[in-house]
Amino acid sequence: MEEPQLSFRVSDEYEGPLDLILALITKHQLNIWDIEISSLLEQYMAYIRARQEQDLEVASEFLEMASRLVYIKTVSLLPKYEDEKEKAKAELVGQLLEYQACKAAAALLGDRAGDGFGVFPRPPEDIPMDRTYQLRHPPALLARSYWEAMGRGKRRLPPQPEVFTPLVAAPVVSVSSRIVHILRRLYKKAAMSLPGLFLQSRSRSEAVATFMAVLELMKARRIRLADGDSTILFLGREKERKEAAAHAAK
Amino acid sequence: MQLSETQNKLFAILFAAGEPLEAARMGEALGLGREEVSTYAAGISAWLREAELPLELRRLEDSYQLCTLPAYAGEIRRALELRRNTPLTSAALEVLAIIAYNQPVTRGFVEQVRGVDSSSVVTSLVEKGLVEEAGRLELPGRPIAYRTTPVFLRCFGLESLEELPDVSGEGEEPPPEDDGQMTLEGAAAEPPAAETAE
Amino acid sequence: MQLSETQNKLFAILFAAGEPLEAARMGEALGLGREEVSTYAAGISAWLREAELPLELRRLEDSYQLCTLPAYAGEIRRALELRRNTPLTSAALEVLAIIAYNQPVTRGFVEQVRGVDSSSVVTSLVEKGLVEEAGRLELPGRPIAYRTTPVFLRCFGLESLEELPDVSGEGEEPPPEDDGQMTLEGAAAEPPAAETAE
Repeated sequence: MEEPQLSFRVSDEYEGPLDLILALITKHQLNIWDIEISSLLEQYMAYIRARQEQDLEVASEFLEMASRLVYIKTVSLLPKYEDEKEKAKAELVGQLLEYQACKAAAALLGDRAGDGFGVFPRPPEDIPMDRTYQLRHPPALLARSYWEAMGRGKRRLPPQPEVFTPLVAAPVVSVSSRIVHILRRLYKKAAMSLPGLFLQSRSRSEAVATFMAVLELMKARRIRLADGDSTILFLGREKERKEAAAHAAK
Repeated sequence: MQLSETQNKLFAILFAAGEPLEAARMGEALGLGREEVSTYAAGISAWLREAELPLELRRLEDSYQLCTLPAYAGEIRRALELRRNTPLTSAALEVLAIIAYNQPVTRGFVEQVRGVDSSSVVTSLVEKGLVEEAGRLELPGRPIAYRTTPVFLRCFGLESLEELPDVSGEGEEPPPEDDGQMTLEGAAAEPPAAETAE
Repeated sequence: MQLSETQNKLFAILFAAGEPLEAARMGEALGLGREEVSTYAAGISAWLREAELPLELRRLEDSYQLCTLPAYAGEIRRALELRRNTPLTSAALEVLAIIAYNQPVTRGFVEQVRGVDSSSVVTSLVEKGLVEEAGRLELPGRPIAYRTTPVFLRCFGLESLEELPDVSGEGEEPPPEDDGQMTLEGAAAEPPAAETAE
């Protein structure tokens, strides 16, 4: 692997609309937990207009966010839509907090980057050797990989798009991180309590992601539910399962 | 003090490989168990320090790699005419942070968190070898997931993902009744994905 | 006996370079004359012999290169050739399948189908002997085309490309009998190591 060649990009002022909003919140000392939408919208639009006046390009993401802010402001003017307004605002706050955490993590990583980039490995020695691939695979694997590549791999249950909306709307905890979390615990102990999983959830989005993760694992036949759906049973690691099947066949 | 014959063999293999090499693979080649490899590796590390060679043996998850000491970066860059150590852009650091703390993770997830298209940043991180593909996820469209690489660990001075800096204390205090939780907190509290791999 | 600081700098530069490096270039980086470089190099050579490290400093005309001693070639080859026994990653399988079903095909085509940069994967398939160059296409830029090899046929137990499993059923469900290898496990639970970029 080559040593990363790092290049410097003259970046725009802000990484994106979320970055801009965070900057406005800091600058005008707004409360991130209870954003005053009309004041934020005003500041936001002032920035966009200033850029347009300077004939600078305004990326579509910024305009999309502008329309979102306008929407939140509109529903907040209509008393009938109180729920709608709270939901839209909570979504925005969630996203802002998450992006803030992302920036904090990026800064921590950036602090660590100093020394590591001055460490040099050695390029591999040029030794003549046989790298020919030696393993054998069934031809069906090729067909399956072809479908995978086309992004049309098999799924056993077609997912309902609605199922994903909570995640798309407020992405906070990734489903895959919950899958890994559950699998890790099951590697240690082959059974666990389903309600117990949710008791530990620290937020609604984590609970949603955990639920999705359980569904995904059931779909993949890695786990099943027992005891009136209250216990998760581990069906074994993929490798072990295959080996057991091969053994049974003999 | 000199290296034993087995340590010399290990050293020669690591030197020739250049890239991170899994302990298991070296053990297999030399007829050693995993424990033995790690004992010999520790011996090589200690010896390098004592002999004051400009090298160190780095552990990167289950692999080892010989690298120069950071103190020699200047001379090496000058002699090999490498470009000055330019920092990663803030966009690149953000994307790396999201991938590192949540892996395996799709480009879509990265873009949701950042609120902007991030495909070119992801591509350039892949080109730099800091990030790599990690299969596809069972989500609509079967998107490709990404994870960090041993190069990432080396560049950020980490031995494993468990050493990622803790970000749970960052950010503002939530009000008591709030249920808003940040992803990165959740992910940092529990060690992230890659080592499920065994 | 230990190396002097200047010798350590030379050693670090030679280590990071890998390939033979001209004495003049090292001298320039360290502010040394040619004679001095050769004296320091001789010192490093003597030290390596005395310390009984598995390395030697070779001189090739006006250049120097750090290399492993020939006596260790056997162990090194054994350890590095073990990589052949690492299963293909899901990314490698996808690229291989795209090439197999569409050959001769350019890297650009593969990337268009997958939507991600796949150059390192193609390179590693060529290294493993599963795929080879098949001339250049009469297209703008005259891109290199790739095709599968006899090693590929042997690997998948095929007598000829005509025996490739049928994938023509557009819009239909992909082949049945899924052992789950490419699903969740492929992504999260058992990523087959960091080999993609070899």
